[in-house]
Amino acid sequence: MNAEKPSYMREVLETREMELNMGPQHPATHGVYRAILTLDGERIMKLNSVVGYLHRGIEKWAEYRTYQQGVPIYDRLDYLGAVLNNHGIVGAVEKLLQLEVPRKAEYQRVICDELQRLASHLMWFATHALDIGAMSVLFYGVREREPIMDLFEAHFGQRLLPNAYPIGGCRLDFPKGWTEACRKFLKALKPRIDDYETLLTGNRMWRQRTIGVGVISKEDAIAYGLSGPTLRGSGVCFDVRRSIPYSAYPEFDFEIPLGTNGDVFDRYLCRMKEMRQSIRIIEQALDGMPEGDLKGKAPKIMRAPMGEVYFTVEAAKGQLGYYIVSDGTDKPYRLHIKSPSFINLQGLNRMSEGALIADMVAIIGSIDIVLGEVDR
Amino acid sequence: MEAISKFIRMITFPELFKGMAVTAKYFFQRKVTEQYPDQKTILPYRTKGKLHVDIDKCISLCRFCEKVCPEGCIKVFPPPKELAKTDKRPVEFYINQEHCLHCGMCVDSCSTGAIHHSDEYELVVIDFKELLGDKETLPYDMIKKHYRWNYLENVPVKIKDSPLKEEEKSQ
Amino acid sequence: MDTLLNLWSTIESWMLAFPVVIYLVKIGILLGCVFAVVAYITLAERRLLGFYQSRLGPNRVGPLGLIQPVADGLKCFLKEDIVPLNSNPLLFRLAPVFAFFPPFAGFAVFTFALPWVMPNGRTYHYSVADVDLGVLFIMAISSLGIFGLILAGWSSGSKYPLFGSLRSASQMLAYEVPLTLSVISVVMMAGSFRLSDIVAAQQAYKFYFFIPCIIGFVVYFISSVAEMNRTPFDLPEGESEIIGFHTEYSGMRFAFFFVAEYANVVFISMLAPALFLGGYDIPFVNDLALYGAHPNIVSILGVCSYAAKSTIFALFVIWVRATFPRYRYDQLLKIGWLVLLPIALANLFVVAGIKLFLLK
Amino acid sequence: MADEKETTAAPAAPAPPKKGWEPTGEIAESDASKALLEKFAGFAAPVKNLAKEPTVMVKKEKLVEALEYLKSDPQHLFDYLSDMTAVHYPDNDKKIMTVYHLYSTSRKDSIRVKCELDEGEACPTCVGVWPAANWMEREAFDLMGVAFEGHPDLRRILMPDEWEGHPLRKEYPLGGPQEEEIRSNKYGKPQLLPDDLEEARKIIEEGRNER
Repeated sequence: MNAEKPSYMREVLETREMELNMGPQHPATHGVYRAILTLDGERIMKLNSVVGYLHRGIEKWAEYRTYQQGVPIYDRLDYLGAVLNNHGIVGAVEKLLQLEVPRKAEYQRVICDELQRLASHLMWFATHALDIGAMSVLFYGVREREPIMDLFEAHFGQRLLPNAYPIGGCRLDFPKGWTEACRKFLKALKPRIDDYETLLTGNRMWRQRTIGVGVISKEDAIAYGLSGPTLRGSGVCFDVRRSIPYSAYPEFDFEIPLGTNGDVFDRYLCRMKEMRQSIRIIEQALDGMPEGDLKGKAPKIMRAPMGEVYFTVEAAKGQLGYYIVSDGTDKPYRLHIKSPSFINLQGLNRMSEGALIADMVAIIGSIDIVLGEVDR
Repeated sequence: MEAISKFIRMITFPELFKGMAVTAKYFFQRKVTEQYPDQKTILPYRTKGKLHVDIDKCISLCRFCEKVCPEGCIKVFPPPKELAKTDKRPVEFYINQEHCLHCGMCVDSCSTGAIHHSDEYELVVIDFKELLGDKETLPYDMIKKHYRWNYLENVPVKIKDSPLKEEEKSQ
Repeated sequence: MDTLLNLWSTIESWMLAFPVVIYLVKIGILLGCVFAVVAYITLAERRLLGFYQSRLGPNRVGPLGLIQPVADGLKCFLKEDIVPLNSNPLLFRLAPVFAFFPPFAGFAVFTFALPWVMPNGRTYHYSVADVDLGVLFIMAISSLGIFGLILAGWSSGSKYPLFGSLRSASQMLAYEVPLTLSVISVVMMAGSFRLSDIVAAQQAYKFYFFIPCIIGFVVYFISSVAEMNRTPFDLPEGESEIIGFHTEYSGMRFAFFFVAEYANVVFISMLAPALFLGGYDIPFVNDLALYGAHPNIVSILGVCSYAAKSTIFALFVIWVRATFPRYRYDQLLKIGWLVLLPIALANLFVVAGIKLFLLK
Repeated sequence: MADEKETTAAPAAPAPPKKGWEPTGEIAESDASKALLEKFAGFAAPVKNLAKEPTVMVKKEKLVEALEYLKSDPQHLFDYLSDMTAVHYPDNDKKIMTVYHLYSTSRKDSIRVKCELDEGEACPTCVGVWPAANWMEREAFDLMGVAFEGHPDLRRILMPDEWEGHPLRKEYPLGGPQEEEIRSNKYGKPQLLPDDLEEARKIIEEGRNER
């Protein structure tokens, strides 16, 4: 019929690379992230990331709000680790204004930070397992996160985005009975984590899906600027809580779990161990809670002298940094947020070279991105 | 010997059955689902719900809440100066709950405790008007009890009976 | 009572005059039951999964959520039916039917119990067509389902379904072989392809075939889970990976695939008891001796025992789904070809040896 | 777009200081900054800092060389690029400043390197030194309009490809180029009402009737 010959007669049989869009609306990308994959069969030859679908212009926005007004907004960056974002900005402003935070407030911050880290890791654990197909784990993770949200609601009044700390200290003491509830929760969580390890760590399917997948070497991980458990899974000991100590962290005894191979399984193990360490830190902080004042001496109108500071905290996803340039007014002249997810996502390129499509899902899950933070 | 035990482990799937035992364990435990409209959530005292204003307490001239609000959803109209000497109550007070972040900074900054969060959390409305509070609608219905978390230091914690607690009891 | 019997004998004489009526009635009853079971296994799975995941599952529509399948079906039928521009419209519309039909056709050769005896001595079999080559028929018909998947993937005119259907096709091919081989071991034990003969052989031997064919049973279980496209082999519909052959389908046509999948689950979990667990044989009872005394009671109990066995099998499949993560595509094929196939072959020799030397 | 809606509510942008931006505080020094100043004398200058963070201003010509030196010199080993960004100072002589925050994972030390640029001048890229800089430089280009010489893939990253303007520059209005239009749009009603009571009442009533 057709004047042209069919393709198989025209030329020798050949294979072509295929381009495939993954996202922006895709359950495994954890938000609106688009990956343009160049495929050879099922194997990924090249990955091209497209981000920015959730860009809200928070950095521009910050230049029009005072230091205090900004605090609740940075909750929305990494909405699964809101308290940690709060700690970052509050710490940066305190460093800029050279405010001293009472020791009790620091302890309280450590407790809430670690609870938030637990919540974030539990959510990561839930979604990561779901990506690899373990469906029940999603519900277990969310179920365990729920008491943490309840604790936050009882203390801060909000569950997800609590606007946790004011600049200079903390708002209120823990309500009565909170500490006991917290201890009870931690005690109940420990056997639960053991249960999940039985479900996944030893499981041959889980191991086959994760071991040797998405490998990134120690040198590459540093060069790509990865941070958090994604970096530590490759065996680099860089934890802001230890390396650039802030708040009351130097006073606590905890370990930094490290991986060896830098694959998905190592990152998974790192986070699981980190959860146990978080529990340890919270227990120490609850035991050693000092007496004293909570609210620091923060001025009502905060005018910083001209200058710049860079303050980083260890957020659940990695090193979260706030770079503030002040021009002498009560508003930041420029505020830059080093968001760990953004940089970690960059490493995806390196990790997914030669991986299969199904591995890609596992790798995205293992670097634990939150698109709100990637796009800011 | 080790090779044999490894082989046996390989063909008998012990770790898979352990995993199945875990799911089976949770099969028989208490379920965590809250059937929301039938079963109302128990809220802690500090819950930051809808904003309400005790108009009689407001001194209106400071306008701290208006200045501190990051979303700019509060607007206070103080009375003219001659009047303010005797009656400091605001002429008009607008809160646009549609934009409220529930961050609680206005409550922090209020020196008389006029503005406060209530325990009203069901904010889904069909008509946006219902979220625009003015002087008539902002005062809270005093018959219902409400909690002002800015002045309540150390009230006992109210956490809902989560399944974790249940397990504690049984152990 | 007498009038009833008289009425029945008139109906019976009519039916004997037109034997096709008997078949139509049987088919009607069978399809009705199968549809009901398929509808409720969707609900059962969702609720049970909920329980495994320490939540309640759907319980809003009707008491205990019992009307949920009706609501789901209604929703699917009322939804917009989209045919993508790029697709081949005819094949796109035809593919769900291809996928839908085979599992239902397979039920025709099952025998659900020993025959029912009427007071006038006439017997009625609990099967539509107990053909000689029942097992072969089942294998043939269940391989047909793959056409639906390939057509669906190809005719959608999109990359994702194409990927999905290719994966499904190779997966089904890979697992069809060990499945058949493990079934062959049972056929070897029984010496017949007829399903009722296989059950009868188990009754005669006084042990179920999963004892000599234990390896075959495990292989059968694993590869049937893969055939059903369920966890841990649920790649074709692994929703977090990109792909499924029904990506472009919506509304009613999607419901067809959905129903076909669950019909497959019911089908496989009804085949397993017949082959390995003694079918309608009542455990710990000498059925045949009892059948002479109370034939109707035994046949009713036989249906119950069959239902119970297949329910247990289906529950186990759901339990597996609640627990395990998913295999990757290449690993899945590797297991099919490199692990299960040799084991199934070895099993064949083992069973042949048992049959030759242990059972004279 | 929630952002655009918010714009109308925002108070006016802070008036930029007339003299230009000049950091206060005292000069903080570390071994690394001293060595850097010595090695690149004439091209590097110390910068004051509030929080005693060692900061060095490096001229554009020697920037990549200096970063390479900091990274690979066995005494410093700043192998980790913690952050890289750019700041716009419309009132300074040199209007763009790129900022690099380096960290050494082995020595647990950090340093900040800055580089001043003229308007429209391209900054040398440091992707060759750290692959991590790839996206950071793309972001700086996207939001601040700094071109990077030798960058392998200099495209917009956060904004759409066809976007005009660079949002983080000081002359760019918060609501974007269509800010005025949004302000006049009846659905973009200002959240922050005017100070006049009657006007505010009018707006509120209007809003109520429209919805």
